[in-house]
Amino acid sequence: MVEHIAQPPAAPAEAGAVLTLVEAVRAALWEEMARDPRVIVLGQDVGRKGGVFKATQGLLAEYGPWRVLDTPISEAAIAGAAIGAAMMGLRPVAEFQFADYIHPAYDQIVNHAATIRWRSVGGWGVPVVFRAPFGAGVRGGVYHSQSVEALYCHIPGLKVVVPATPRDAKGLLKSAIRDDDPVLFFEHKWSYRRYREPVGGPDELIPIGQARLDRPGRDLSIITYGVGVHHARQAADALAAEGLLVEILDLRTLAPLDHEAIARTVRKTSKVLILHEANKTMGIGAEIAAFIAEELFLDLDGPIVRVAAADCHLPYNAAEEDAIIPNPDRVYQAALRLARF
Amino acid sequence: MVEHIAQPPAAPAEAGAVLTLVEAVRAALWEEMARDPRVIVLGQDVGRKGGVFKATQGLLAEYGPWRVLDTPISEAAIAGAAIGAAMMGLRPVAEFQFADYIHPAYDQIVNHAATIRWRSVGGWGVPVVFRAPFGAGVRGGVYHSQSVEALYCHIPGLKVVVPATPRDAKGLLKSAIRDDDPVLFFEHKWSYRRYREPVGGPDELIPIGQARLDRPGRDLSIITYGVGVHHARQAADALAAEGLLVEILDLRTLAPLDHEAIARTVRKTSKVLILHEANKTMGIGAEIAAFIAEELFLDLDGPIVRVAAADCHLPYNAAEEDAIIPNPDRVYQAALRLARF
Amino acid sequence: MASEEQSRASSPTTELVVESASEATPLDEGALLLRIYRLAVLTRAVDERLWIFSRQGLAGFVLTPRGHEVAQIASALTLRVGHDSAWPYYRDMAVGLTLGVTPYELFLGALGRADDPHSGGRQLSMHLSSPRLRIATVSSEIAAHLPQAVGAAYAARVLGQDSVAVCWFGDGATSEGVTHEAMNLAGIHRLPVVFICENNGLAISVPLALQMPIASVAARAAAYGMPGTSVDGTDALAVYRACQAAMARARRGEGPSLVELRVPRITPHSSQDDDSYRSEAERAAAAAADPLPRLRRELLARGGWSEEADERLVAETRAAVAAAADRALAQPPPPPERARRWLFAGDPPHPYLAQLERAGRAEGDRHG
Amino acid sequence: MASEEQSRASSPTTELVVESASEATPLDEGALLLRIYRLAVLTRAVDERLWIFSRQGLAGFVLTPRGHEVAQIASALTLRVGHDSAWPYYRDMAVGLTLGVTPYELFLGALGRADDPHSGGRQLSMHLSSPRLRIATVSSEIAAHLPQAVGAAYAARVLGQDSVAVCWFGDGATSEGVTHEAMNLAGIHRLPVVFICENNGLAISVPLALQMPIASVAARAAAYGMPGTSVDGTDALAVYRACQAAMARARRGEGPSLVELRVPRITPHSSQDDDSYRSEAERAAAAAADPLPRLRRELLARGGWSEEADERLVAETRAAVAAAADRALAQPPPPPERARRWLFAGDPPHPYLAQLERAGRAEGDRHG
Ligand SMILES: Cc1ncc(C[n+]2csc(CCOP(=O)(O)OP(=O)(O)O)c2C)c(N)n1
Ligand SMILES: Cc1ncc(C[n+]2csc(CCOP(=O)(O)OP(=O)(O)O)c2C)c(N)n1
Ligand SMILES: [Mg+2]
Ligand SMILES: [Mg+2]
Repeated sequence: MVEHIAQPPAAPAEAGAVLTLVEAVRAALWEEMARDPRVIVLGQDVGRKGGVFKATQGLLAEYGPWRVLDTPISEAAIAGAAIGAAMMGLRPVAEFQFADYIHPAYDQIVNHAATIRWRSVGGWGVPVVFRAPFGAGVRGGVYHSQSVEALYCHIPGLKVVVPATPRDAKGLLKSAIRDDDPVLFFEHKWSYRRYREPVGGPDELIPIGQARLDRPGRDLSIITYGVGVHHARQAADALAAEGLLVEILDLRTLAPLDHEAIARTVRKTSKVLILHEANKTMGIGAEIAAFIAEELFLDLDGPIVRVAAADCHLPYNAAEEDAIIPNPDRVYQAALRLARF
Repeated sequence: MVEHIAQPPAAPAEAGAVLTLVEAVRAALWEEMARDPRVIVLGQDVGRKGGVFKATQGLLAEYGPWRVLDTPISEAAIAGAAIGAAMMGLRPVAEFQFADYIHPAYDQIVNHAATIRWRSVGGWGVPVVFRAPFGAGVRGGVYHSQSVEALYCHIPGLKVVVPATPRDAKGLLKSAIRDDDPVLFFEHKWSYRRYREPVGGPDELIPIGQARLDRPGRDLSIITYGVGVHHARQAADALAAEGLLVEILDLRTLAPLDHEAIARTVRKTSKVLILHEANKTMGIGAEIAAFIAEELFLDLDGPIVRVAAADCHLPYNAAEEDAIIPNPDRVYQAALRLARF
Repeated sequence: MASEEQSRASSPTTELVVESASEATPLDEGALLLRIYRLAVLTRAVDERLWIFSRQGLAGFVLTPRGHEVAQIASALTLRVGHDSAWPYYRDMAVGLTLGVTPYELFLGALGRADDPHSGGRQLSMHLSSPRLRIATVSSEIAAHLPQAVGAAYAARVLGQDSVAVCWFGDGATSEGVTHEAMNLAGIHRLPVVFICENNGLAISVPLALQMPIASVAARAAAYGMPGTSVDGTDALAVYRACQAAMARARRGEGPSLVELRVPRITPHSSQDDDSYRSEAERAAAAAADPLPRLRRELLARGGWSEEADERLVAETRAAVAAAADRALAQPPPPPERARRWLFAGDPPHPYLAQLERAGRAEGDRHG
Repeated sequence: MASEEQSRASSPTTELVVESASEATPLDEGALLLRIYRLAVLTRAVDERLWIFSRQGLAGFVLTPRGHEVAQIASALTLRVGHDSAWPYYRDMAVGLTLGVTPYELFLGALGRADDPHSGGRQLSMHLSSPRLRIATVSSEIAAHLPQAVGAAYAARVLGQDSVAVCWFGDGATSEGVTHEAMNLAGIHRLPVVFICENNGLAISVPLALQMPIASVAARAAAYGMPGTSVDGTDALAVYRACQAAMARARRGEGPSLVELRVPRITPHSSQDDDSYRSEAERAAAAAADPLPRLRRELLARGGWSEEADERLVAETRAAVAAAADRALAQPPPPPERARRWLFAGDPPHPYLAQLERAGRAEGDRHG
């Protein structure tokens, strides 16, 4: 069996290496597994195949089949076994092949990972990372396109992280693995190989719960995360040509939200556009807008605008998909209207 | 076996009968099963026991074991079988014994019931009602207290209904059963036997998607649903003593939201308090506030206040539970502050 | 239990009566094999064309039945089309073709065209759906359709319809919790379900030994009080007989069955997969187990089929498939403003689907 | 596979060596039976008190082990406390008492008191949890702990610990999808898990015939490549032997087992249930199968136990339990401002739990 494993690529590079997002994920896994023998990886096709997006490539050859486990198609057991193993001292990283297939494990995550520490008054902890590629734009149809992050933000006891850039992906995943509590870690698959940047070294941890000021501005704030950051950058470039200075806040963590960073940018620009690829209704944009409307009402100079998917499932055909999901132009148009409010 | 079935109670009463919420649910089931042989009921203990809250009492004796099915503890199969049966022409009403145990069926509901019509361009439909008792205040602990309604409002293709009163429960459940699409129907268990009122007759349908003006007012709107309506009434009575006229809007349906009714009350009072027993973060209050902050910004005269659970799991002990969930006094205090803003 | 009243004996069936796919007359084995072979040749031709579309960037994601064809066709031939309900999975192109889906319709789907009657171009290729043929809408999700098929069988019992629910799935699906729940529920109520596992020994890269601790899927049937059979899925008659027996049992009201069809997976998992996790020898063994050459040899050996007839069949099939592909290519994608249509009941019907349904009903009227 | 390196032969065990619950010396059958009996009497006394609390409105929801006691105790005695991990369900009061949970601690939980070391009064009665005793936190949810127990066994393998995960559940749990997934995963990797099904023939009101199409839970073990045994759960020695054999197998690295213990459910499902769905005869048959009188008769017949000793034991136990109940009653409920504590790591420890853990560790130091 071992001979058929895809050639193990070289171990991940040092600080400053220029990586894509998926390479950054792999580097984080590799380094954390090297650093801590309690870290294991489990999921469908994570071993012999190295993951359908190659995020776990080479790990099986390096760390062996007990630490890199090719599981059956049993999402609930993947999550459940990760929880039990974490209670007994491991630090499992469970991969769901697509976020669209995390739903069979919903019960294990929301009824157990989320509750175990609280219901045992701190007696037991669940240091698990639940990873999944998510997001649209790859013409994957209903079951390879979903944005599910909002479905976990209503549940106390869970952290939800969505990196937008390779550097953040690496540093945040390392923090997630070292976190003593369950973290859902969603990686936008359309962004997996589209952008490269220098990443941090083995010791760079990016803290969970802190937003990142992606671009300072003056006239209007775009609050976003994941692929939205890239759309926002493009829109902001175009708006700059209109003389508008757009501030971009990359949330990075959706639960817990960085309320202070949100408040800072709202107070600064007084105009807020929230952008996400998830469906508009009950996306995390709803919570952000509600927070602002409750706590920062007097700081607002205009309506809180949300640009998001049009409350629809996502199709395989490009025509309909493009009609549903946000793109830089839609962000540009909405921002322009808001700036002129 | 038949001899041990609990005595079948008399068939439900006519229009004007004074019923509790759980009796109204049972009456709706009874009538719809009598009216339409395609209606079946399935779930754990719905037959011989008549449901742990007696919502299905007497149905087995009346309609027989093929139409009233005691299932194994297999939530995913309960939902999945209901979906498949609905595709083939039945109108199943699937009961989850507690909303806390609906999570194992999350995949069937969000990935299938919600998508089947859309993904088959209308070829197949899923007329299923997923019923579950939900809500806190009964000292039921982590697994008999949850409010899960918000977890379905992000998903296109689903309707989410939460009746507050017996009359609405009856009329809305009948509409849900006759609806051609999947409806999640959540019944607040603390309210099951606390209030009685005259209910409508066999032909009174209360339309899904329409809020109900529970009490007209002037100074401030409380937008709420479920047990929140009863808390709001108490708070409003107390506020009347302060000279404040509070308007209460009972949403009744959370998906789709009745945006027009929300807009009407906001335009009328300009001050909004949203109340729900579900956790504050990412409860449906977030979406309502975001909608108002986006579409009715200029109509607002104060921050949008949310009174909701304190983002926590719910304990068995009363001291901690009461600290977490809203009550009439907390609504009163928050409303008073808002009115004076 | 009142259930007893509702159970009815089904019409008697003899083993090689094909009560399906538009004919209900007895067939001899030779005719059956030829029928299976024609459909297999058709399937292969469509499949070849799909891979070309994939390489051309015209079809985004191709899931191929190669190696499974005979298993799919011979099992699907045991259904009464439009009467029994069919619950295939994403690899079941040949189930579709056998039940009456046309290559043109498949191409419309793979190319994401507006007229695709399965999903209007919303789902990946081979995600069948046809109310008229009683083919349930396929999802990409493993095993999720099993409890739904059981629900369909339950509905048939409640409605007093003599309809069987037939459900196809891969070995990978046996690890899902819903599979257990579905088989259990079917067993408890002796529902008319036939569970057909196309066991190719792989769930993408995960070999059977990492999927289950026992060697045979069929052995699990015992846990659900139903018979399980494991047959060589490249042996057309064996497949047909096993499925026919399971169908007959279901129609007699005796309950569900599990039929395991052992098949090779000749290609990578999909057009996105590189198969790098299999050795050269493993891939060669799969290719060597191709059911098509075997069936062809068998037909030639039996007589009544010739090299010339075979060449003609292949050529004619290829030409017909190419024409269907060209027709589909000429069709437009969906209009973007249609994206949210059919989220709920009440929208106007999908035009091409409605046309097919009307035609199907008319045909049904004629036959009925 | 590298896994082979990590598998190790476990220490040899003979059938009636109790390597558990604080002793590791050979016991004769009589001593073992007496030990089980003492724990059963204790369990019954605690249970009786809980029903009183329930009737007084002091305990909201009582889940009772009545009928299951001997099955729970004899199985729990085969664990090495604090070493093997225990994954009980809500009915397993006697598992807790056997492993070292005290009546006082149970009452703290049932009464929702701040000091409850299991959950600080956050969960219903009998929802055990003890890191020190390696008892996982019980949830009210059926079957959800099975994959978690399998994960614990997996962790033991990865960490090179000779620890078995023992998992208790009812017949109702066998219908859940996760049960299938968990047993399958345990079977594939031959993990050290013992699955113990306390089969009382009812999931609340739903009888076994509506839960599964076969008569025996143990028969399902074959689907997962593991041995399955079904034993009379009121026969203390039979239970002990079956579980001991399963533990020994797990420790030898040979993989999981499924042990079915057939028990009566003597009471309604819970204090909220009226049992109206059972006939008088069914309830009487359950009561007649009470394991306590049987065990008592057995002890008296063997000699070495007398009516007087028995009366003394019952009286002393009741007095001790009453004292524990009174102590627990005197404790305060949790301070409301504590409600959100322990949602995440980093909060100060629960005071009484921390105290127990410290004492447990100190004791461990002495013994180790
Ligand atoms: C619930 C779920 N989890 C994961 C996947 C991703 N996935 C797609 S195909 C596949 C393997 C399926 O194997 P099998 O059932 O044997 O069918 P085969 O492709 O071999 O015919 C997986 C894991 C999925 N589609 N659904
Ligand atoms: C997932 C889930 N569904 C439903 C319930 C409600 N419920 C509580 S106990 C019970 C019956 C359990 O029966 P069994 O497993 O046989 O255990 P027993 O109570 O008979 O010991 C049910 C259905 C639950 N707790 N969890
Ligand atoms: Mg396969
Ligand atoms: Mg039971």
